[in-house]
Amino acid sequence: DASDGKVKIGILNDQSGVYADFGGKSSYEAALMAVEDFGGKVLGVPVEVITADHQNKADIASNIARQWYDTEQVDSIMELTSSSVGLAVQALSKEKKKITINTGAATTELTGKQCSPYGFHWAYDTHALAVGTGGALVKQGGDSWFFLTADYAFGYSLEENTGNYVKENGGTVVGSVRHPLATTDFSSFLLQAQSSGAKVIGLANAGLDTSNAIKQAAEFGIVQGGQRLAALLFTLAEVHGLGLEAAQGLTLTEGFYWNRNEETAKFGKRFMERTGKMPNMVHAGTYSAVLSYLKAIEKAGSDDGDAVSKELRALPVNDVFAENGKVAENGRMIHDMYLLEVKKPDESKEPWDYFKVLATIPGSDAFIDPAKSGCDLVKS
Amino acid sequence: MKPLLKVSGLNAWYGESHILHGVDMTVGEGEMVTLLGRNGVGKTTTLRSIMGIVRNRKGAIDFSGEDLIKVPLHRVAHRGLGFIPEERGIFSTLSVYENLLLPPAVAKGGMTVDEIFELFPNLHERRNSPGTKLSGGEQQMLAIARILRTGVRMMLLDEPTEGLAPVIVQRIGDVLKTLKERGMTVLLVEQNFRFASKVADRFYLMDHGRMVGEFPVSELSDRMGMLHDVLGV
Amino acid sequence: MTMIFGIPLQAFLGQLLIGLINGSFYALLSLGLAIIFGLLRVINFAHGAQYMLGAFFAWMLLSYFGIGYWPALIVAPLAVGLVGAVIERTMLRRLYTLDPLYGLLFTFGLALTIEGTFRYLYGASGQPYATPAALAGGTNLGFMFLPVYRGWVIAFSLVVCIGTWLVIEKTKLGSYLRAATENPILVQSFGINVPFLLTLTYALGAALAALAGVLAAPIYQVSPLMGSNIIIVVFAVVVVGGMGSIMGAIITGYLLGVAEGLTKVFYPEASNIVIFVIMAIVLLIRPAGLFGRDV
Amino acid sequence: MTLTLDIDKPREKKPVVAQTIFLAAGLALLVLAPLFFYPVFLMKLLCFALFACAFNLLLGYTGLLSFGHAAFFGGAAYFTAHAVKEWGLPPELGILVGVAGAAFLGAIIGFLAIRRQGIYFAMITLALAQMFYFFCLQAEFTKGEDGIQSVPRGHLFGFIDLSQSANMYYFVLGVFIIGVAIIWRIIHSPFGMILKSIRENETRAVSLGYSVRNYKLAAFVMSAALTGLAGGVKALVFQFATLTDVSWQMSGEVILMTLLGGIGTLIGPLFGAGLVVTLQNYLATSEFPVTIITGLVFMVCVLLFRRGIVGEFYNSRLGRKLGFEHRH
Amino acid sequence: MTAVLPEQNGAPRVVLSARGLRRDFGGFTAVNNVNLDVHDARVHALIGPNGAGKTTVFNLLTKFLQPTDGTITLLGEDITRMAPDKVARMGLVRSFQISAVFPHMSVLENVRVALQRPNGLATQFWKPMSALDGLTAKADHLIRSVGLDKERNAVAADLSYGRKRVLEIATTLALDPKVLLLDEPMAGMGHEDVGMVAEIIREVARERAVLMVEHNLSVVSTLCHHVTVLQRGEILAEGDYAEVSADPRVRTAYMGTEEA
Ligand SMILES: Nc1ncnc2c1ncn2[C@@H]1O[C@H](COP(=O)(O)OP(=O)(O)OP(=O)(O)O)[C@@H](O)[C@H]1O
Ligand SMILES: Nc1ncnc2c1ncn2[C@@H]1O[C@H](COP(=O)(O)OP(=O)(O)OP(=O)(O)O)[C@@H](O)[C@H]1O
Ligand SMILES: [Mg+2]
Ligand SMILES: [Mg+2]
Repeated sequence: DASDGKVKIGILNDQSGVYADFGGKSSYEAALMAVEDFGGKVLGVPVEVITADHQNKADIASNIARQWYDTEQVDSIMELTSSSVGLAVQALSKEKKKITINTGAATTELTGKQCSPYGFHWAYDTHALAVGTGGALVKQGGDSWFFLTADYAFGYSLEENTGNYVKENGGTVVGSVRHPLATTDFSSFLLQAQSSGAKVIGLANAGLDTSNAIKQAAEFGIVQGGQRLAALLFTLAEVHGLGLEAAQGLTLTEGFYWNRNEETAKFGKRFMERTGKMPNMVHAGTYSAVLSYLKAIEKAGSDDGDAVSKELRALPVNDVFAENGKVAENGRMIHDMYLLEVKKPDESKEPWDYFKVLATIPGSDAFIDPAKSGCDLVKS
Repeated sequence: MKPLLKVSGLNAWYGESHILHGVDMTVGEGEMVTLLGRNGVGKTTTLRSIMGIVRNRKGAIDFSGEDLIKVPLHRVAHRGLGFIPEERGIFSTLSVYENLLLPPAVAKGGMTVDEIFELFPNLHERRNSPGTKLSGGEQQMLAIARILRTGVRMMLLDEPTEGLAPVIVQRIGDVLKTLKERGMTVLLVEQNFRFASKVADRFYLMDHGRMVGEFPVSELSDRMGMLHDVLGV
Repeated sequence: MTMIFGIPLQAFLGQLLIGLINGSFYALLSLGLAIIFGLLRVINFAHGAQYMLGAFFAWMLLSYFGIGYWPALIVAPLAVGLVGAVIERTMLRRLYTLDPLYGLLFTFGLALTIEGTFRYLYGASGQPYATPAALAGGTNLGFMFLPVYRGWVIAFSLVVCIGTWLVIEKTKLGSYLRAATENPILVQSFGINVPFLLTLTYALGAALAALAGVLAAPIYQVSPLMGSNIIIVVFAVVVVGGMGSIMGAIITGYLLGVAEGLTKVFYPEASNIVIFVIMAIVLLIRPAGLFGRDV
Repeated sequence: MTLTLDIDKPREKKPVVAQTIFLAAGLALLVLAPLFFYPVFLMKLLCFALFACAFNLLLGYTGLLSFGHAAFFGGAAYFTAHAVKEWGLPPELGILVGVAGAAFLGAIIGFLAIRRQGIYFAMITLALAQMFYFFCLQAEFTKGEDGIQSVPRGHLFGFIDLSQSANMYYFVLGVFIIGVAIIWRIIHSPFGMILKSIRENETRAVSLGYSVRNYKLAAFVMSAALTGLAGGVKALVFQFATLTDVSWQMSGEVILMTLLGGIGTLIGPLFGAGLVVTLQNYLATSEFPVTIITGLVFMVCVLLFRRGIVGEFYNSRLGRKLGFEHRH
Repeated sequence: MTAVLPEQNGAPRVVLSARGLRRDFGGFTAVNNVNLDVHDARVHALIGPNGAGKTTVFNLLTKFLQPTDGTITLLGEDITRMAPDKVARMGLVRSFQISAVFPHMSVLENVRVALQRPNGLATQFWKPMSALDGLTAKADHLIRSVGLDKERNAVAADLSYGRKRVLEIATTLALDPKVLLLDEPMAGMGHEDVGMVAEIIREVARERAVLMVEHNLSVVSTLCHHVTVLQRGEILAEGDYAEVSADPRVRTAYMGTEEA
């Protein structure tokens, strides 16, 4: 049974920095919704959710996590946006035998070389994004690519993964250009992409960089010129910030879209009422993670880290976020991803009605085969 | 003679140090008065307090019927008072010419730029160089010249001859005499006793933040003893 | 086809032009910085935040009051200038007599506060701002497709830069301002209302930053982070140019914009550090900066 | 626990007793602190305090405002983490690698930056440190935005197990005390006196025959090396090194700590660091956005408490009675 | 009246000499073709109207400015390309026309800082402050000799202008220079200080070379053995005071009609 008369979940993420829209305070709200939907109690004890802003600093995140575990009886920590924070807190939690479920960070390292028996990766990762956008788009005819790549590891791995899928599916990569992080002016790069004649311009970057690139692509008439833009890490929240005028025609991959079916729409509207915005895959993923965690506790009959992580791996995930999702040995939750296209302004029927679903990418394609992930928890 | 400036009971402080202890003095319209005193007795402070640069002051400073204590610094010049500081205050980012034209004219009757250049040919020659690239002496000329343009009624001059070549000192002496003929009132602080004795109508002697003596130029020879005691002349 | 350094002449010209656009922002921003620094001896770390404010005000005018680009081009800088004036009057002014580093630290805090507030209110991912209808679209120059709006940015920023330079270097107001930076008390004793002048200056500098912000709004995502991203680069521009000269700040702004633009073609990985590298080289060869006066 | 900074203003009698009592009490507090506070929190505090003290060596005593000290702090963290994790060096050697690396970086950045003075100096250090940030972002060994993770703490001198929180704490405390002692010695040395005179009037110092550039560079490198000491230790405390520590925001933070505690006071930065670290921790779970509060604290501090906490204390009636003084 | 050369065995030695010294600022030539020999045990005056280039010559000799042309030799060594601090370490020390002190240090500290280098106590960052105690006695001696004892513990910024000048001379002397360059040392000083400083200079010059700029002609006439008159950057006249002051060109260019 529950160790200390309650089950406590911490939502630790960036609430004031660059990722504040990506997950932020709304992820906390998503977690609360999950607890309510579960009934507020598990094993007869109340479930409590607390939250903190790690300000994008691994040391602050690590400090808070430690204090939560040691003095606040927190049982698990979720969300954990940004790779350095995700890896640091997962490593710490491994030492403390506590569960982390990451819904915010992109790195495949979490379930790769640095995997942990207590660490789970829920919503997406760089691999899934690459497969989604790279693989599926080629099938739709986008068979020659030019990459605009952020000049650091994250960008490279997106470019490399995506490029591989493009080639695997019979496409070609005609070129790429690396731009520094936090570039404001993309026109030089866009001109190069334009003159390359590639059918798809892949944006292997994130956040404001992607937004600015898309905005300026519209200015230079790139989409009108017949080229297609594909953003490799971009979600509903950022599309909202950019506006449909600039974002129309953009292709991207997410693990969730609120207007995909009735159930997701219902969830979206509830979420909207509480936060003023529609959920993206991080929010919905956090909801799903909390829900699954509580189910696992109930099944295990205890909130002990070992027992719960065993149950988490055993239980299928079936909720508004994932259908028939399952957790692999390395901690990766495997579920379907969606290739989405941003609607034209006149196609959008209601607020936040932004995407058309172009394709569904089955989880088994989207995520790395656990046996090849490099995680030593997987017996090969 | 009608007094133009009448200072009474002036006290002044720098931070906590009390520098002036009740200075009393009057300067008549068109008069040239020299303030003598050793280093550090408060001569500069007296001028700065009259001008309002030292704000921490008490007493009365009557300038042609108005108490300057209440006048904000940037209005004082418009009352007809010009100040030439000891350290000259030439601006390095302005050319000599711009320096010269900087102070706004506050009244009619100032010298024209041509007259000024005639008086100080060096300035004319160097008029386009940055102000502080002038030699020390040239800077002093510029500082005086600058005020001459504005048409003030009274100048407060702090050690104008310091660091000047004897010819220039003479020339400045001549300028002061010319100005006096035009009706300018001058309060002069001077270490160069010889120079002061040639231009001044009257002397004040200062010690430890107070006036300790006052006499007209005619009594100069009788007062040498006292001057010797106070100044070491 | 004629080639230059292995790329077609056409593309080369295109990139040159694009560099000039970037340079327009650097020039406007470093101009404002140089004015504030030149006159107040304050390194205005909040300059980036004021640039961001300009863009945000334009966006707010549009989305809350329906006021479009053209009025915003005047209203937003005025509003930011006013904010600047209030800040100068109530706070910055107390720091003039102190070591200049306090001015830097104060404006650093100011920048954090402004940026933090907007991030808190509007999130980090930014707001859209559409190109004004009159300037939408583009023309084909033969060697590149030039969005009309970008052409406008170059032209307008040039006019503003040169106009500002004329005011400061060639007018009486300018010489008051320059003198007041060196010895405010003395200038005041000449009968000039220096405190007012300083307020005006800071307001002017802030307004220039805001103007750059409004110009940027249709090109870049209007985001709370846009200021801090650019400010460090602008600092480097200012070091390269030497702060002594207003014209120097302007010319260096354009030059470095072009240098950065060309690096994006030849060696894109280095395009964010090229300005810093140039700065280091200039420091080695001419420590006072390209247009700086000898210390 | 307070030492006056003022290098040898001729004092007739010093109330040495009071100061010794302060010092002893302070040390005792630090030794006993883990009983009352969270050890990792304390370790973090000590690392930042040492960082701020090292920074203050430059700002407070040489008058050079560096806006790029994060490069040395974060750089050393990377170097130490890499040396310990990839090369398998013991912690003490790993830290030395960090210190050496930071000193080397300091020599390069310092060499360029000391060519200008005042705020130019600040801007140049900022720009160069930003360059280093981009380097770290792209370099292979830093692992990009993941950071170097799971750095082993290892055994100090081969036999003290640093994975024990108590051992680690006293190790960090030891490093902190040594670091501060070194700084104290530098400030109160003939060399420190020359630094002070350079700050006061550079031209005069040249005309007295002092090669100002060499002195400034030496001070810069010393400050960078001590900063590296703090950064290296921090990497071991948290067992990772990430981009945060090389970002310009970190350079801003250390300035805030120093300012808050008291520029030019030896132990002021300790209090400043304590306050900033506590604030960040507290704000993490509060409604207030951290950046706004940090910014406001900065502004208020510059406007109202320029002397900082310790500086204000020294300057208060009580402080002066106890024989402290602060001339800055 | 002209000072009499001290008795010497043989001719006095030239310690500092400049040949063909020239300096342009933009298009303006501030110093042109100046030849100068400064001798041991002599006081050499450099006079001339304002803007003649005296301070510039000082800046050139001490290497605070690079000459456009010409050579400078100090104690037989060519220093034309040397850094200013190095020149100072060789024993050529100057004072400044606008006084230069360390404002927030006490008078004692000001003097002691100057004493540190010649006594080899400048780079020791590992030694305690008490290492400097040995210099205090020397410093006090210097302070007394210039009559600053009352202000010994005062902060330099609080001194009056004239007192700062005196302090500057004390720090200059502390370096025990071989050649002393004084730029208007008496400017802004009261009468008794003028006398005292003159006495100090006379004393110093018994064993060292002194080159000074001074407008106070009575000081020049009583103190200096040799006078060089500069005008518009060039040497107008040279000789002892009597010769120079009799030169009609000097009288019109500099001295005017006034008697010294
Ligand atoms: N800014 C200041 N702060 C504190 N004390 C000052 C300041 N300026 C001057 N003093 C002190 O005030 C006293 C009077 O100074 P003041 O400059 O008025 O003297 P002075 O008579 O003009 O001397 P001098 O002939 O040397 O110029 C001196 O003791 C001086 O040390
Ligand atoms: N850095 C500089 N740039 C341009 N011109 C300069 C510079 N320094 C000096 N000058 C000019 O060179 C000339 C000589 O100046 P200098 O200061 O040597 O004169 P000086 O003989 O010392 O005069 P004074 O007796 O007035 O101090 C002056 O006309 C001055 O304007
Ligand atoms: Mg005076
Ligand atoms: Mg001179």
